[in-house]
Amino acid sequence: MSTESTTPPAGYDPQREHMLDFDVDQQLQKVIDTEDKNFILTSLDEVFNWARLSSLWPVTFGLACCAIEMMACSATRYDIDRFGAGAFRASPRQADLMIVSGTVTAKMARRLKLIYDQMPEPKWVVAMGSCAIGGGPYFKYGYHVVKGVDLLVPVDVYIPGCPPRPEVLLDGLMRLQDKIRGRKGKFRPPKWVANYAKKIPYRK
Amino acid sequence: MEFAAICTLLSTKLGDGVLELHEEGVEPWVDMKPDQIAAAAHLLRELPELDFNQLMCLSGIDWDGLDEKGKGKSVAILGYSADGKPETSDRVGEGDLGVAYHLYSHQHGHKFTLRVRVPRGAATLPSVAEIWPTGAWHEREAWDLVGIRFTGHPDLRRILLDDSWVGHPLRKDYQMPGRWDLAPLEGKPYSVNPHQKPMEPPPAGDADGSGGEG
Amino acid sequence: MELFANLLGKIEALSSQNVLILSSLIMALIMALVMAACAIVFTWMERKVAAFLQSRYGPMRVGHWHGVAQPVADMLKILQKEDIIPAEADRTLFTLAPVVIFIGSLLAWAAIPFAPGFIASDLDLGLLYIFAVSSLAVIGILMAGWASNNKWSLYGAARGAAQMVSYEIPLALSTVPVVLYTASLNMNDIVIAQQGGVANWFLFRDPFLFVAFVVYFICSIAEVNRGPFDMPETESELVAGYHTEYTGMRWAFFFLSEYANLFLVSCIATAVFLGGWWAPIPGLPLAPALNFIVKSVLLVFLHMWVRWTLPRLRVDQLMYLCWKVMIPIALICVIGSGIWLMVSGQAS
Amino acid sequence: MATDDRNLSAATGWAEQDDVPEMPSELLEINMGPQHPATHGVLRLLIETDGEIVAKVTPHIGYLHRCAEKIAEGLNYKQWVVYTDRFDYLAPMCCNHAYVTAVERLLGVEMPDRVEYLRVIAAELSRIASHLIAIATFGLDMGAWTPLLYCFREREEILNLLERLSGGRMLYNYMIPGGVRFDVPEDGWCEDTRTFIDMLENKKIGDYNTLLSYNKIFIERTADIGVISREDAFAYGCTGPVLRGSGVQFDCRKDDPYSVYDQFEFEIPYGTGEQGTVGDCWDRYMVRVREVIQSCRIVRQALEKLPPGPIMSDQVKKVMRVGPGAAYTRVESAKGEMGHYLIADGGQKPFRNKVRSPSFCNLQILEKIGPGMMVSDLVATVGSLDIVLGEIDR
Repeated sequence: MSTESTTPPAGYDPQREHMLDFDVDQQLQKVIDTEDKNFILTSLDEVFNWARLSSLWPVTFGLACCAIEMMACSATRYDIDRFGAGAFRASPRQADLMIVSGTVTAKMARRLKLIYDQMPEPKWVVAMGSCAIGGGPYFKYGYHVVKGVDLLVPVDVYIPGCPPRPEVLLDGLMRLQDKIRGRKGKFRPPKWVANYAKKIPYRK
Repeated sequence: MEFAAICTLLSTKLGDGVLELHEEGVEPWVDMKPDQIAAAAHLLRELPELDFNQLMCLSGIDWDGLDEKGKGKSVAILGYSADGKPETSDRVGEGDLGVAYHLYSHQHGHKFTLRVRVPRGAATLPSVAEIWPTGAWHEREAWDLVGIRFTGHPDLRRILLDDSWVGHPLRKDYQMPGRWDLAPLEGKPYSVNPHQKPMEPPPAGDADGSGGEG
Repeated sequence: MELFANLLGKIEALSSQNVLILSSLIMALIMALVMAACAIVFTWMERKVAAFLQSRYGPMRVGHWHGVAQPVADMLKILQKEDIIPAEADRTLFTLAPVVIFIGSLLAWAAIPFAPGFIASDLDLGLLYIFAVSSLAVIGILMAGWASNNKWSLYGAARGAAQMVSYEIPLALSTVPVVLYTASLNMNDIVIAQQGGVANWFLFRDPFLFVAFVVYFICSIAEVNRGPFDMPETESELVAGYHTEYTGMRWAFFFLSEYANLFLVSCIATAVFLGGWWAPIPGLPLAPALNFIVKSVLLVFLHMWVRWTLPRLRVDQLMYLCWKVMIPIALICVIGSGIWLMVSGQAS
Repeated sequence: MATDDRNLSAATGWAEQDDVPEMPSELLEINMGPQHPATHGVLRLLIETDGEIVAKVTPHIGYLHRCAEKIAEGLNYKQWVVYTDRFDYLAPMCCNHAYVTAVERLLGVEMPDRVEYLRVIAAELSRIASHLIAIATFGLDMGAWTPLLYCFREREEILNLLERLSGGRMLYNYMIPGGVRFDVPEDGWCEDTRTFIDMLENKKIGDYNTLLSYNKIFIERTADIGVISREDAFAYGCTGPVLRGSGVQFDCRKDDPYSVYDQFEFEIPYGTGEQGTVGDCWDRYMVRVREVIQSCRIVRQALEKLPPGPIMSDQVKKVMRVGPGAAYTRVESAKGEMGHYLIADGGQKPFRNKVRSPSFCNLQILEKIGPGMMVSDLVATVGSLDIVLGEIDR
């Protein structure tokens, strides 16, 4: 029985569990318990999780001001490549991570969802900056601004700031790595993600 | 050339097209009759002593709520209060719409400002995109955000907002979409706004379709 | 292969046919491993070289020391990514294309002499065979671009096909002067003819051969589609070119064969111009295979240096360079080398 | 059937021969963007191509329309400074400068000298940062990766300096109507700035020129490409480096002086067709490189002359009521002429604030010069226009 995989991911707060709709139902718990007993599969999971978190390739997807900070983060001083996340892929088909860097507008929303859909599983989304989190400074009177990218795609990590400093983006990347490290089993999205995804209107 | 001299030249050529000179304030300007704007633009561009070869800016304006002396109350933007009720305002949506043209001549180094007012119900103006090509996008923006039509425009479509957007946001009586219940994906409306008034019918002067929405 | 055949031949229980089959299998396995190793070593090297040219560090965390485990993580991750075939794609061609490209570059390895006797198939037409087989990649790229049903992919494929077909010509022509010297297309013979130190390498035999090497190097960059000639991919124009729609393992095949091809052209250059497995100074106690690989890796480094330094050419300038500059120069080298050979009396 | 004059078969004369059957061909429509590496943000170009030749290009904008002009009507004059930063997020100080100049002109107040000097220093540093990004991304469009990283390295130094000055790393809202928020920090900021300026002017610019500007391939890719004639530049309202690249020596800092720019000595670089035709991509690129040097000169002079005094004007009240009145005020931002048409109604909020952004007008010319060039050249031309979608869509 691995101790590593049962520890909750960093930033997990049991007080807030009911808010996050994080509770795992009985059946899922049973599956996870049996998987925990299987030493080989668990080790394999850990190896794959290690591979996933060590090579998070972001899609080149700059929206606004934050995109410049994202570029700065991949440039000389901050160098996101040190953590294996420096291979920016222009094609979403070859990327694992979408950094939503900037304001999502109503006109862009459909395209953003399309790019997310084009990415292969497993995939992650980072909402970078206050605009992507919830409209930011354009919340009030911003008739054309989508109030948070989580209305469109499930978000894994929120990075506040307007725009966030590259250090904070690196920190967000590491939080995402923690999250991946804590994941168990085959790729099965957590229940709240599945429920969430159902609520999102899907393109025909 | 000085502002006054340009005005004199214009009024001699155009007769009663020039309505009013405003020389007070920071920046003097001239009010023009809407139907004379095309002729005035041609003159300003082509007269060698004027030679305004650059249209610096073209702004669509909603004058709703501003009185004769240029004073007005601060604008209440029509959004939604916390309990979901639409905000009320003293604006009734009756003021004129207008366009301001800012010109500059690289040859002579002088500037000029023209303003036009058109009634809200029939906001149609001749386009200056033929004379200054840069006007094309500015006019599209004025149509998009303020809802002024330009006849003779080569391609009058919405520019910033999507073609299926309802309403012209920079009008003072525009009601904001309050909150995003649904993300604007395919098949879903762009702005969810239960209090949106139906769009005004196209004005009668636009029957030839040359200034359509595209 | 001879090496293994000799070793296995000492086992008396095996018939000669079994020896042949077994040694071929062993060799094929080694070559496949070499290809995988290429991709793993060179992706890490590419990222590190790029990083140091750009005054940053590159991968540092994964695998503790300078990110040595980075390519392993990349490969493991790509292995279990979702496999997507676009709905409108031509499924057969789409699945076949990466395999064709991969096989094309795998086959060419058969005739590379790494060390005396260490050659999978000692073909008499070795050089010709390598050039013939490695052009399979063009078909793969065309298939990938067409099958993806993506306009950018189609652009990449059309550009790539035009580029690779054209650059085959100066590439092959630039090795002809060497063939004049050796009077053989056998790769082993070519290497053996360069025995005895730097001065005997074909690179320094005569000035035309030196020019031919430069032509070969430039054309080989174009042949493996790397900057400044990366027309099929051109990230800032065609998103990702012919492999825009590929995901997971299928894309990894492209990736794998790109780096395998990169090493392949460097190996050919080493064997043909840089003295193959011979040490720079005769009598230096270095393993022949080590000599060969060090020289090839240095050439790979040169490729990377060029890629991360120069801007990219436009597609018509690229074709101009090929047809109006590279081919005439290569032809002059052939004639010049021939004359030099006659005048200096080295003709056999 | 040859659909276009630029059809290649027509150009080579094949179509005129009788024995060649007419090949049916049609133009290929491609969407470039909104997510594409070469569009510098969320610009969408709808291009129709005939092989590699572009037959028609239509820019579609609005993917980053953030409703700034409507928001302006709901905020007071000081609050709205925050949003001006986010127009041209590569040179936020220049945008701040444009806005505060417009408001102060309507208020009719003169700023203390120290304020104006600080503003000039901040705006010029910001302009250098913006031009560095322009050089970097233009190189990236050409396929040269390494200059990008080098330019970002130098930009980080500027961001450090501006962070010490204003507290923000990238978006500052440093200037407000009535002054600037902070004085120069007393930890040797001026000396550090001078050191950096010297290093940039004497060494780094030379590095960029060696690595990129005078690289043979780079010149091949950019010279004679995307030529904008003088007349077109005027007609389409091009300003800034795009206009100057076409050989027009026009700069608002000299020809329509604002702030204290008339007290500095500097030149206006303009395109001379050094490597090809006047107004090609290389000229526009080189104007930016040379403007960096001129900005360095201005900063150096301003640091020398920096007068003592207050950093806020006492004529501007805390609760600001502007107008009534209306004025169009323009300044030279990094991308060109940034104008604010500000209509004030005597209240605390602007009645209408139309922002004339330089990229909006500069991008428009793409429709005119686009047809006839190759797809790769289109990428080069978009790169050389140096657009920022934040100020195009506002």
